[in-house]
Amino acid sequence: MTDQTQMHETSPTTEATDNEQQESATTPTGVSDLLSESGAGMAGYNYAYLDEHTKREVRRGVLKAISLPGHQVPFASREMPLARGWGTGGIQASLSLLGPADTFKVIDQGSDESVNAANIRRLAKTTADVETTTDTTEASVIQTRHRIPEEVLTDEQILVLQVPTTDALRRVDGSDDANRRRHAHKNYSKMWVALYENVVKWDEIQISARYPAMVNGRYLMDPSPIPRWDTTKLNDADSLFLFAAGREARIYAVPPHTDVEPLAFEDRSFQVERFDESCHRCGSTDTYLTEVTGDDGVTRYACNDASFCEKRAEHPDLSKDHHLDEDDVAWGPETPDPILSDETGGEDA
Amino acid sequence: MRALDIDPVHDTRETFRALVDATSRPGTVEQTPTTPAVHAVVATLVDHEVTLHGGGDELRTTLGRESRLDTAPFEDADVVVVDGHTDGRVTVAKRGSLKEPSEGATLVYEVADLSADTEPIDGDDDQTLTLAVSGPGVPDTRTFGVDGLPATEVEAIAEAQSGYPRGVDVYLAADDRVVGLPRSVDLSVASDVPDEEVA
Amino acid sequence: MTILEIDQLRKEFQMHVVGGKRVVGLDGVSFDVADGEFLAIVGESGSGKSSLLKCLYRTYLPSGGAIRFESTDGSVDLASCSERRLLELRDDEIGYASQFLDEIPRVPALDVVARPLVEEGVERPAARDVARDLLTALNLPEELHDAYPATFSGGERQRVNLARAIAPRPRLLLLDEPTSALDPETKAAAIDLLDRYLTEETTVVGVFHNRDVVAQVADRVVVLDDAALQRVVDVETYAEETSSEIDLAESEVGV
Amino acid sequence: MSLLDAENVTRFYGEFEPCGDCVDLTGPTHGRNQCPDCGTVVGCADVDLDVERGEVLGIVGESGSGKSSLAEMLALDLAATAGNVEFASYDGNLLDANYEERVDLRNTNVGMVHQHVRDGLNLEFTGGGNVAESLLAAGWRNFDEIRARVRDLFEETEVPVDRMDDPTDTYSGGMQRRVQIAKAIANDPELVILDEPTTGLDVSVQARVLDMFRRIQREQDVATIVVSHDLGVVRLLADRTVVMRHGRVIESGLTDRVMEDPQREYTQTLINSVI
Repeated sequence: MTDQTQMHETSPTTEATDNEQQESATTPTGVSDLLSESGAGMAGYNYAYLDEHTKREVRRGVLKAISLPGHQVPFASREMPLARGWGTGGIQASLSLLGPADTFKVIDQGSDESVNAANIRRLAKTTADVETTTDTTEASVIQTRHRIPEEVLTDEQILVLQVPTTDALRRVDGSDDANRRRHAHKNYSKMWVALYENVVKWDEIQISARYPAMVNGRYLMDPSPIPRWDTTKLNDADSLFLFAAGREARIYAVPPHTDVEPLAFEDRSFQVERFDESCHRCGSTDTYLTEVTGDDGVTRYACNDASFCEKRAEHPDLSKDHHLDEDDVAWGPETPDPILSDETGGEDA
Repeated sequence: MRALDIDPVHDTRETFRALVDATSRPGTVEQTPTTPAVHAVVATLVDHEVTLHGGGDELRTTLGRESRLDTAPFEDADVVVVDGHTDGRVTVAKRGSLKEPSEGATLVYEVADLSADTEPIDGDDDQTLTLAVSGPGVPDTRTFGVDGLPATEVEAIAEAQSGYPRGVDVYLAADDRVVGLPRSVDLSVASDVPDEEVA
Repeated sequence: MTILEIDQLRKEFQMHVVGGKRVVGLDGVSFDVADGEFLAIVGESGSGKSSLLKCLYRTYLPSGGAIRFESTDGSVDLASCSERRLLELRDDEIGYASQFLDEIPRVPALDVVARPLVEEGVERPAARDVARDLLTALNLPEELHDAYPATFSGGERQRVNLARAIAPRPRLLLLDEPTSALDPETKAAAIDLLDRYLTEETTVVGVFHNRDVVAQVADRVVVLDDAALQRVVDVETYAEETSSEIDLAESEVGV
Repeated sequence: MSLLDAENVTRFYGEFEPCGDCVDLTGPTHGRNQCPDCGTVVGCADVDLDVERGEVLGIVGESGSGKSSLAEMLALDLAATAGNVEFASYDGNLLDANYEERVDLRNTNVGMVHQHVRDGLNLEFTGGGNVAESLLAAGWRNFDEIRARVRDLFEETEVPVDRMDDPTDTYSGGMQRRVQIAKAIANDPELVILDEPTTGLDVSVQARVLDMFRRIQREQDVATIVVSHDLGVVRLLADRTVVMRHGRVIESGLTDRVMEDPQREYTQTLINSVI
């Protein structure tokens, strides 16, 4: 299999989009409707939109989730002024966290500019009076769909991931009841068989997004449809990761400095996506790239993390940990070809 | 919660953020916006959806007035407020099931003092225990000082957390400070103290 | 030296299906078998020959009496010892060939014969060599060696059965009419093989119909009559006693 | 010491609180296994049996005799109502083992071959994947080693190795049974339990499966409990046999003795009705 076809497969954008957009079409009320009704600001709504009772429910779930890394904690998910699938779990988690001192960033598949991201950002800004930003390093809370930013997250930051499917085991068994029993007893052999068969077929594990990982050596976790590229960022990070699913009414978490180990065989190790080319906009070779077809019909590769790509375009040498005091923070995959970035030259960040 | 001088929206949110930090970075000392921290924690977490055991009259009266009080015996309660220590009874608190371990109890201990540096607090080294935690949220090992928590109680907490993922989650509260000891961590007494009950 | 001492052996069957009727199969039978001896058991049909052999192997549970067997680990009563002890003895010391082959279909004849040796720890190729020699000695056509005994004629199956029983050379070998279905030529080959392959190490107790065969292979003869021991005689005496009846006996048995 | 020593193994079924006389009011002497007082069904009661290392024990009986309940309890698939089972690899009463211990024991010490293929195999997985599951559950994490072991087990159980990467639902019934056996013996267990090993198979296939298993059983000297209504199966495999009826053991002994010199009326009827 060539890298190109593999990359097409591994693009997380293909997996959930159809489903989600289909659902949005059937739901009359969107954030824009809500906001236009309310006119300017918070009048008529609770602070951070949710009532305090709802927030307490979400908050209890969040704390239990942090106490049990990787375990899916049930919570009473509420109706939101968003179609389910547009991140109703993520927005409930975010709104339970956010306060006036926060700076909020929303990413939708790497982009801050999608309608969905903008709507969520506006809802938080309007009802919770937060600052918003598109700069990863400035945000205190980041809500995201399908990606973890390329810039290293710090211990001041919380990443809230929107989750469409909470259970990694659903790949191998559709019965949630049977799967909960498996989690209860750390019985993951069925998942391992699926990986075995994957290697039989491809000679390596060919799971694109939602790569199953063991958290703290106890729970098998679905890290949401992030690409394999992002999976290693969960391991021993400085930041807290919260995963929230509105439709499935589950919250789970990876605390900072927690072992997150993608399942793999001793002799068929976990591998991230491989890219032969660099970003056509900023030249990056150490970021997750996706195919972009331009108006001229030509398909090129570009950084998926748009906000970091902009920074890189200006400062090609900007490292992923440029904003930190310490250097060489472990974050994401190893840079595949360090020599290439030397050649690009440019000014120091 | 006005009766407790707690803003029901912003103080509880800030307290929640303190608890998020405390839980995800066990052993760090976090600040609550109001004093005492134990009131802030209970006001943030407790309503009629969960059962409460313990807590002072003032707290219970306030919760009751807002129809947020549903009490339960120690063994069955979701949230337990502990004055000082349980005399080892923490081991009989609810630990949840393997299938739903999150049903394990949350215990909020009101202790005399908490400090990030582990020097004796107020020069009273009879009282100060240095506790060490390791596990998720802790790079390597983290230590902190606590006053007013017997070493035997620490051992009982460790036992109540030993059957991971079943177990209890603990917050230590003093003044406007809180430390989280979720069940995912390994907890131990790091220092020898003169008190003979510690082995 | 005595290897087997049968003392007042009694076997009674209670037939529940016919109203609890009791049938006596053996009634106080006693005799000794010497080490290395070839002992033939003869008698009319229904005289208790097979019952006696099955009691020795414990396929029948004796109702009374004792069967003292001098095992390599000491004396043991086959009538009353534990089933586990008996299974050990069957594994190590006592062999039995029933009249008809009782085997899983779809196992080649050679493997059926080799199996007891393989289970004793003989390498499979060596065990199969022994099996081939034995089957050849019993005139089983070579093309049948790798065929399934289930498809064989009665005589062919009996050869496989006999070869399998003698292959491991057990200390005590119990044979239940091992040559009844063989033609005279093969019968002679079988007798020759018993004589040649088995050594002094093997004591044989065999049920035979054919007096001729008895005269050729046996050292002594136990005569049963109506569930009771009639007499024990050496083979010469037996041959003399019965010589006048031989013609009659031969026509009885047939081939 | 025995590998497995079971005493007084009892299993009740039913919605009602057992009245206390259920065992006394059921069994062969009463000709029933449902308690007339409280409606409790006594699946089996007061069953004693033991198995030594390398030994094959047969359990025969008609349907409803309690043999399957007994097998499931010994295979750690079914909780017992009462009883004590000593097992060499377990400290304490095996029937009291908790879920984790049961999973551990099933992964490493006790192999089970189910009567119904869906209870034993995942038909959507490949045959090799099903066998690999035993190894993966026991902690094997090296792909090439797993592959090699699965291949050996396929050869051992006489399943064509070139089919190991095909979905199990494309296998014949006989192959599926063999894959179950391969899976059951994958971690060299001390005890294998075969539940109706030939049911649902063509006659010619039955014989080959039995012969294959008997060869493996003897070569590896693995203790086996074979449960069957088919006396022929038990006769071919078992050293000793227990006969069950109405939830009780009514006769036990050397297999050939039970078959040729049955003592109890029921056993005589059972034997006579078959042979």
